[in-house]
Amino acid sequence: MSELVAVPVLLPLAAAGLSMAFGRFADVQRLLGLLVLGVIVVDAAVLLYFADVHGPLVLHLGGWAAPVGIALVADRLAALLLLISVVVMFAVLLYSIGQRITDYGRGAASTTFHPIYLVLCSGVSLAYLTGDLFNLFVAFEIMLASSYVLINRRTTASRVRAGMTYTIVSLSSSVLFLTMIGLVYAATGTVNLADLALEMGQLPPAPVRALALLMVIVFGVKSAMVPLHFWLPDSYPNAPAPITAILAALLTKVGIYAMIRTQIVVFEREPSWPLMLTLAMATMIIGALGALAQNDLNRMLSFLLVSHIGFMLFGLGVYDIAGLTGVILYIVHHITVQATLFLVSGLITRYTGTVALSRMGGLAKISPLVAVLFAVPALSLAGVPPFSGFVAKLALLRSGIGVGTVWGYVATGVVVLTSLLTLYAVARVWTRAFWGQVREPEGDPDPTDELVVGTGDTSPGMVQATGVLVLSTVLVAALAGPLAEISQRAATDLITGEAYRTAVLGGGSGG
Amino acid sequence: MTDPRASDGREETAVGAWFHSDAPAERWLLSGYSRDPRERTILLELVARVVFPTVIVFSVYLLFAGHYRSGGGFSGGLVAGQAFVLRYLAGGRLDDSSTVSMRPPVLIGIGLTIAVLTGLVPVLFGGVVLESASFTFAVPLLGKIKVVSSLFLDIGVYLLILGVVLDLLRTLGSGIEADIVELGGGSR
Amino acid sequence: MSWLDLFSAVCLIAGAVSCLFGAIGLLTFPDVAARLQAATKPQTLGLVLILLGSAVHLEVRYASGLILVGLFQAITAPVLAQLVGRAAYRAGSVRRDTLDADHLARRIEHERGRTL
Amino acid sequence: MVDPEPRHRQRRTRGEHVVSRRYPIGRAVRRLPMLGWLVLVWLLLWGTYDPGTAFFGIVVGVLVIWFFPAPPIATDIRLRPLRLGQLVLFLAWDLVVSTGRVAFEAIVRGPRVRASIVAVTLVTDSDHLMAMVANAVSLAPGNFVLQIDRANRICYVYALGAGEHATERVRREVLGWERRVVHAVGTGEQVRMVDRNHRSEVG
Amino acid sequence: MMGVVFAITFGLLCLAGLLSLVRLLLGRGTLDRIVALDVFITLIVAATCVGMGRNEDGSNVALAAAFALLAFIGSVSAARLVEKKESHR
Amino acid sequence: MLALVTSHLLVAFLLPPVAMRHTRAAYLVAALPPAAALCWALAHTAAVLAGDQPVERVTWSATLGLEFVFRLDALALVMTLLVSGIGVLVLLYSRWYFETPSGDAKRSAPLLLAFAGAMFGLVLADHLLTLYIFWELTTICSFLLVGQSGVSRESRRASLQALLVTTLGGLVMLLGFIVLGESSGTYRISQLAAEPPAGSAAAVATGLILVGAFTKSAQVPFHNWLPAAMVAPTPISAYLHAASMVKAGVFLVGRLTPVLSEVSYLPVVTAMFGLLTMFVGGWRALREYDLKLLLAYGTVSQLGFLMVLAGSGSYTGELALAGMLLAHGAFKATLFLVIGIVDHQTGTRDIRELSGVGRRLPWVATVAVLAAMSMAGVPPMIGFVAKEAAFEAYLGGGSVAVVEAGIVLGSVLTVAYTARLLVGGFASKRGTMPTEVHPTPAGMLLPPAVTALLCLALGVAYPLTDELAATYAERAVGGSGDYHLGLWHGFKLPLLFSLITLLGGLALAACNPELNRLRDRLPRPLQAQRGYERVMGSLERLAVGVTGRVQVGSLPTYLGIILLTVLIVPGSVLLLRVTPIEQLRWWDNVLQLPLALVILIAAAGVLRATRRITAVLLVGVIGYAIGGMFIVGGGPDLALTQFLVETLTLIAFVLVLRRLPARFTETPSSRRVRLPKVLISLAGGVFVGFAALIFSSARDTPSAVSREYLERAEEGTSATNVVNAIIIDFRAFDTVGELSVLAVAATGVASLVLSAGSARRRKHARSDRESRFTAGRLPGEGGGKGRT
Amino acid sequence: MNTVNLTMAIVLGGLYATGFYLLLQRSLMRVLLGIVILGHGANLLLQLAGGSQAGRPPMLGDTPIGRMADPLPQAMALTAIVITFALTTFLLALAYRAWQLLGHDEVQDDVEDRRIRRLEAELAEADEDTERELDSEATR
Ligand code: NA
Ligand code: NA
Repeated sequence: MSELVAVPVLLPLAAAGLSMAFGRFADVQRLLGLLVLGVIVVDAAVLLYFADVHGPLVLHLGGWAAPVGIALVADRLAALLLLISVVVMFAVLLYSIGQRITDYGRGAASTTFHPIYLVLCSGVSLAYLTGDLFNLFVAFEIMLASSYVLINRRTTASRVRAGMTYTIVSLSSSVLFLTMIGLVYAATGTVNLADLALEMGQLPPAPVRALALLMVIVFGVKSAMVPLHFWLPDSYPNAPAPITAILAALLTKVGIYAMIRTQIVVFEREPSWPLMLTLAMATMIIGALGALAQNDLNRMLSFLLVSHIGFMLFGLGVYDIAGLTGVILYIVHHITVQATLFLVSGLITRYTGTVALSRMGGLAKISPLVAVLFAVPALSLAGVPPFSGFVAKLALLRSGIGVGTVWGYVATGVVVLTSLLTLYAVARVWTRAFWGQVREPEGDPDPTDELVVGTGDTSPGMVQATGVLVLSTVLVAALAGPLAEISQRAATDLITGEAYRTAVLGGGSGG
Repeated sequence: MTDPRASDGREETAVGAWFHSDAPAERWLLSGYSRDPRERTILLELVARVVFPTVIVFSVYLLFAGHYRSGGGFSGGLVAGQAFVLRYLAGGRLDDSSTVSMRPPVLIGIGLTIAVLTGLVPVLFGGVVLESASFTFAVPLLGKIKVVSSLFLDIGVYLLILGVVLDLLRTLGSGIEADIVELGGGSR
Repeated sequence: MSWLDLFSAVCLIAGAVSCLFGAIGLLTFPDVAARLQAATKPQTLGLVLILLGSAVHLEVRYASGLILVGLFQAITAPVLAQLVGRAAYRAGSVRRDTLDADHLARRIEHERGRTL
Repeated sequence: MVDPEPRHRQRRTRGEHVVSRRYPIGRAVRRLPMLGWLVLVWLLLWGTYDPGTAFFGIVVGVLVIWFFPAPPIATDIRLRPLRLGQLVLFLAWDLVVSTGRVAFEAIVRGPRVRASIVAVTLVTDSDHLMAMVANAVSLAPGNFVLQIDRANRICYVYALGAGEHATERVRREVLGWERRVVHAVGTGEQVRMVDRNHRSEVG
Repeated sequence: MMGVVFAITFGLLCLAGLLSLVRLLLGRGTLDRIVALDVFITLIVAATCVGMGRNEDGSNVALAAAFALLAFIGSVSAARLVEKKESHR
Repeated sequence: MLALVTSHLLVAFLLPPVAMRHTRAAYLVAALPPAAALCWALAHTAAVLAGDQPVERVTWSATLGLEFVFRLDALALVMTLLVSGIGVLVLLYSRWYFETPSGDAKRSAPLLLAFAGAMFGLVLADHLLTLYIFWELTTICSFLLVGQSGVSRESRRASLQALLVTTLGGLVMLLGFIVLGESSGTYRISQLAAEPPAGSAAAVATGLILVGAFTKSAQVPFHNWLPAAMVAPTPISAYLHAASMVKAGVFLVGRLTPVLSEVSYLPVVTAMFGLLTMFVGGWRALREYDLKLLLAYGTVSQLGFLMVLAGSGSYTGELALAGMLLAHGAFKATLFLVIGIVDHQTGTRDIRELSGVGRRLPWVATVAVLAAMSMAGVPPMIGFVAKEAAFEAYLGGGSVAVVEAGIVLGSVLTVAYTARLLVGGFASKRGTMPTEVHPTPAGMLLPPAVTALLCLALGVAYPLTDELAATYAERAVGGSGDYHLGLWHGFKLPLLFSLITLLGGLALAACNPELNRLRDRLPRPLQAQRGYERVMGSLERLAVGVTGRVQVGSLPTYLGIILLTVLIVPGSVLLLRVTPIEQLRWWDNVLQLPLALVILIAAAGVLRATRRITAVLLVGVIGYAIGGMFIVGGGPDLALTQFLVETLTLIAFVLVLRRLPARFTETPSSRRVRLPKVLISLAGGVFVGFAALIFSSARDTPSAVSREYLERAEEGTSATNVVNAIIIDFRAFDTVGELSVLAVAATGVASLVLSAGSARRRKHARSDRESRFTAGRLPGEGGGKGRT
Repeated sequence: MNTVNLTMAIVLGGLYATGFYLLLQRSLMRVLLGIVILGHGANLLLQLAGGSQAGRPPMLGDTPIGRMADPLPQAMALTAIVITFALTTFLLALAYRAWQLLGHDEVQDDVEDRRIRRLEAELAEADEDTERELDSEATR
């Protein structure tokens, strides 16, 4: 049974190897990708079911009990986020395939895209599942390396800068991560998360606090927490839509996940964490203001992404079961919604040939379908009921008020303000791009540039994939009941930490 | 004794052609194509012809010795890669000189697949993912031979790293070179 | 201190001194070509001596490997010297004023005259 | 392996001797020295000299030669172990002397050191002999081969610490090395050639 | 007694290494630096061997062999490519 | 109830395809669900009046306390009658109002229906979160209805303003709801009413909730979105901005009156803002020339009046509120619809252009007069009945008298603008040509006629109205009073006030032109629209200013800030709480010293290097020296890999450097820039070195895990090289991961380096396809490409 | 059990300071070298984190276990070295690509961000216009 935990990591890797070897057969690559992701979706669902019913599923790799070996742990939190991530990856792959067929024809194979996409999937899965700090580093590197390749693929002169920014900042943060691991090992002599929790208790308070904060920064860079967020709006918007969608939806969330996992499993803290709440407020406000200042649709969405990372940090800052329930729900919601929005943005640029809002107009008339596909996730992002964003936001707000500290109240107020600003930002997109006079599309300025496409060609695959995602955001809202319950159980697991520790350290018998 | 290259029409001046050639009379390293004589060096080609297989043997040693001494798949693969670097430096672009002519991405893919399959195979025998086992055979004359299943992971590593190095030579090496030629960056 | 140790000590110190001389030459010689001399010959000798001096202290199964190290160095040092020297001459890094005779330059002059 | 377009293959540079690949047994025999060398390397690396190691050494050697074959060459090598040993000893001694001289130049003359580039035309016409001579010369006192004109059999030797008679001295040394090398590995024909030349020089 | 010998050997090698580093820093040409780097690596190989002798533990032999090889390949590639770059000018 | 609400939304969701083809039929279809709701409500009237309240409950997420709870009580009934009744009428009216082919027509049917559904859900809600959900739904519907196709700048601006203002309120209100719910443990309104919360939480919550109510009901200072929203087609204004949505705020206060009964400041605040709104609205209405805007300001004024009543907390006040809600809904809807007719048939709504319309459209004028009478509070209209009750409610001394005076004054204004409306819209004026008027279709007049009659009917049949209102008022204040709605209460003060209002109003209307001249000369310090523009302007400036300063776009700055954060956040903790480091020593192995020297010198050299290759070679030296460190530290495997990798890195660098210029091309940075960089990097270095010392001295035992590796390697993995055992066995997964990174990187390098050529190839292929594509087309249709 | 001595702490500090400084430069090649140096520093730190620097190689056989260096950080450093190498080559290729596309390898400022900084000035002007417009509207 526990073998299933390894599937989301190893299967895509094996498939990536094959996809590389079959680099000349486009259909094989497509089929392989979709098949593997489909299998993982099923696998993740099964994992979630088992984790929820029977407790964390732990795979001691190689039969070596942790902390000697690396343990893969599928607890409720990991399984839930894995499931939603893989669903999004599946949909985005579908979109990508559609786009590539539209632009390059059916026979266009790629030695790059398909294998790398699969490796990315493996990295994301590993980041969720691993119970080992160094292995988490490896997971991040797998994920990031894939993202470097994807974001820099077919880059053009005007945008090579963006790729550089992204790559360099990420590499720097990786160096910080590695340094942090060095310091952790120097202080504790172990890198297993559950084991670390035990070792931390025996250290003097100064190193422990410094380590906790160092981890916040390391994962803060990855998750674009203010003031470490600058790179994101300068880089993400400059990749083709599906790539941006997947990076924006997943990578920052994995950063948040890692932050939550490490902070809560390894360290102990009272509810209402002033520093984190402060950072959350800064992230929300700066991000939202940034969004309001943009004219480029993708950049605006990127700033909103930053802003909403603040929501998740807020939940972590509340640091109790309610807060974490809120974060988990929010992550689930935001993964789907953010991916959808970037995909829709891709569709929009196909009709308008530009990413500048000031040069768009009348889209609602040109394509009512695109209007609907935009409106649902946009409203959801703004937290308008009855969409998923509202449910998740409600959970956060309740936790912020419920925690009963001044910091909590202030931050909750900022959440509300940010919601309003988000609504303003998306409403501006609506009024500028979807309303107004219909404009002739600007032609495709550079056919090698996948970002700006004014051809108006959209294959059914692209629209269907976007539709699938829109439906899944609706589904997240509709299933808010069970989702909130499972999130609450996951949050309880996290806070108590007992189930995780015994599952990782107590369960396996050595060798 | 005449200089066959002195009157070669391709060169800008005969002086340049002569000046730049240390080319040996025979093809010491390359079987397939002839390269620009200006880039050949008799000493290097000759030495590479001996050193190349030696280094490959050394890399295989590292691969197998890794379990007991310094070495391992990484070092082995890297050393093998360096052997190809030498070959590339001496002979120019890597040609069809090896029996197995494989595109580097394919080699990488195979390496990755082997490594992952090594992890997955134990599951078929009811083990845990990435579990290892060791088997000992007694062979007459040769003595006891011990095979550890994790060796296959090391072999995957070896192949993948070799593929990576070859790919780097293909891209950063020949790729950039071709680019220089195509864009007219060179003087030839 | 046994004879073996004495042999080892002489080899080691002579080797190290040889290496040091090479390094000094590397620093004091005027141009690449001359420095190459310093870089290749004393280094090779020094390394071989040190290999000898160290091999005495090792088991045979390890010491034999040192032969390979020495061989590698002896085979490869001249190649490097030739490559670097050739490149240096082409790049004009060999200082002509230190040369008493330069047949290569003469030959190049000659070739140029013949083709023009 | 790498280049999809075989445009560089259209013609061979003139002057290359191409050896027929028609005689597999002959080819296999030619490769025996290489195999021997590889097995020796294998044994030296493991440091264990038993049949098992040797067996695997042969396996590995054969595989390496088979997977990465070097192109066949026409040149014949006749090994004369005694002469080879002599050569190695000579080389070692020369190395010591040359080190001393370089050290002397480095410390005493330093930046004021003088040098010459001398052209020496070799007697024999063979790639590997020329290379070996160049190699040997490069290890010898204060010299190294700067440039080889293979077609005209000329070595351009950079010699340190040269004076009035440098040109002649360097020429004699290089030809001396050629003689030793040919005696160690050359064919009978080549040995006769160098000996004839040597006699005419001396005489 | 042997300890002193090893110490002296190490000392001389270190001094030589520092001198080669000085050449690397001073230059003036790229080829000078490449030569200096080659010397530096050769010195590390020598020091590794001395270390093996001192510890009477030969498990690093492969290391020394690899280093010797690498120094060669690295220097050759640098020299080769510098030369090429010059000729492309 | 759930079924009814859902049916609204479901039909609205399915309507667009129908509306595309049969626009007019769509309105009739759309009218069905509200009609059903109306019938359902009427059918339950008796039961509700008898005290029976149907409840339905659906749980969405129990964990989050998210539920749909509906309850039909008296207030809900009143509001349902308004919302559904007027909804049906407006939809019928729209069938004639909208031009068939227009986009507005196609869009509005489903949206209006969705709005009706949301409103219906809102008034039925018995759960704070349910209420909020429908509240926001009405906001979104209103945004889309006001904006329509968003072609004109005004409509975009107005809809955005309405959206932002009301959402702001909504969100603040949500916060209030949550404070209320969290502090009292339930979100059910009926439960809260049963045990009204007290204390600071309730007080805070009330403040927050009032913000929501004020924005939605267009109270000063949030009122201006409402007149701006008049860019919407008239039926929409009639429905949203007169009859239903804007009442939501008042409704909310009324709904929560029993819940917030312990909050003492509620009546004061509502009275204050309500009266202010009443004056401001009335005052502005007297100045407008556009009939619709006049009516809109009138609505603002009336909403202020309603807000005063809603917050009163007294039995009579609540009674008046219920009456007034009905009255206002009826007469304001009528008037909007009538003005729609005038606009539709004459093409203008400007008082200065209209003349003699009353004569041309007598039935329309009659309907208007009926409604206007109700608005002005003329007997026997319901408006009069309700106003009487309101005057009664504030009889008394002290501060209550102030409110009474305020109401009277406000009502004077009401009468005045009512007169202005009637005269301006329908009278024949000297000097103005009679306006050209198209005949009105009967179907269009029918809905306003119905509502106008309702104004009359509700007044005449006051016992019925009273029963309905009393049921609500009793629940609201938790007891009954002895006042009843009625036409005649004898010669008492309220009657006098009514008389004063009427006469005063007429007088004011008569001298309005002079007043207007005076008004034009007065300075206008408080202008809500300007305030809104200023807020938005400064928001934009703030956004651009902050973003421009924070997001400077310079990579070195970003990295510098990241470093600074590292230094400040964990660095300060380390610095502030440092403990002395034990067992400090200079080295563990003497060889570390020369290697350290080499590394540091080489590092300094890299910094100074101007040639790329020099820097690369020096970095190589660092790498090799670190390899040396690894050997010294007992890591031959590590050293081997380090050496190999270093060499390969060097080769890769050299391969690329062939192509790049020999020297760094960077423009040298000024000293001002360089100094902070030096300081930050130095501090960073010190931090890491310091941290390494502190952290490594924090542990006092060798790693237990490592001990296990050393002990178990031989029997567990049959390896003697423990590092190798870890890499390919104990932690083989790291290795697999690392392999994938390598594979990915190599693939990436290939895609980067080889992409130049392939991009060129692709471009050709694409332009080929393109030319084939265009060649296959007819010559005429070359321009626009396949659009949906 | 202080596993890091002063010399090594200084080396670490020096490496990180150098790396950080190079990271803050505009030339992509310098940045890349900075990352390489930082990678060296991090790997060194990992190895140092293990145990006493007088340790012997963790090869089972003659050496007693107690005197061996800690193998786990070595294994981790090994992995880290290879990963850093992979990413370095990628960044190198990126530098090449940038040079190919732009003709230089400097990391320049983001165009869009600069546009927003300019926008601020424009906005201030526009704001004055609106104020004036509103004023004139009010006096109408
Ligand atoms: Na394009
Ligand atoms: Na060497």
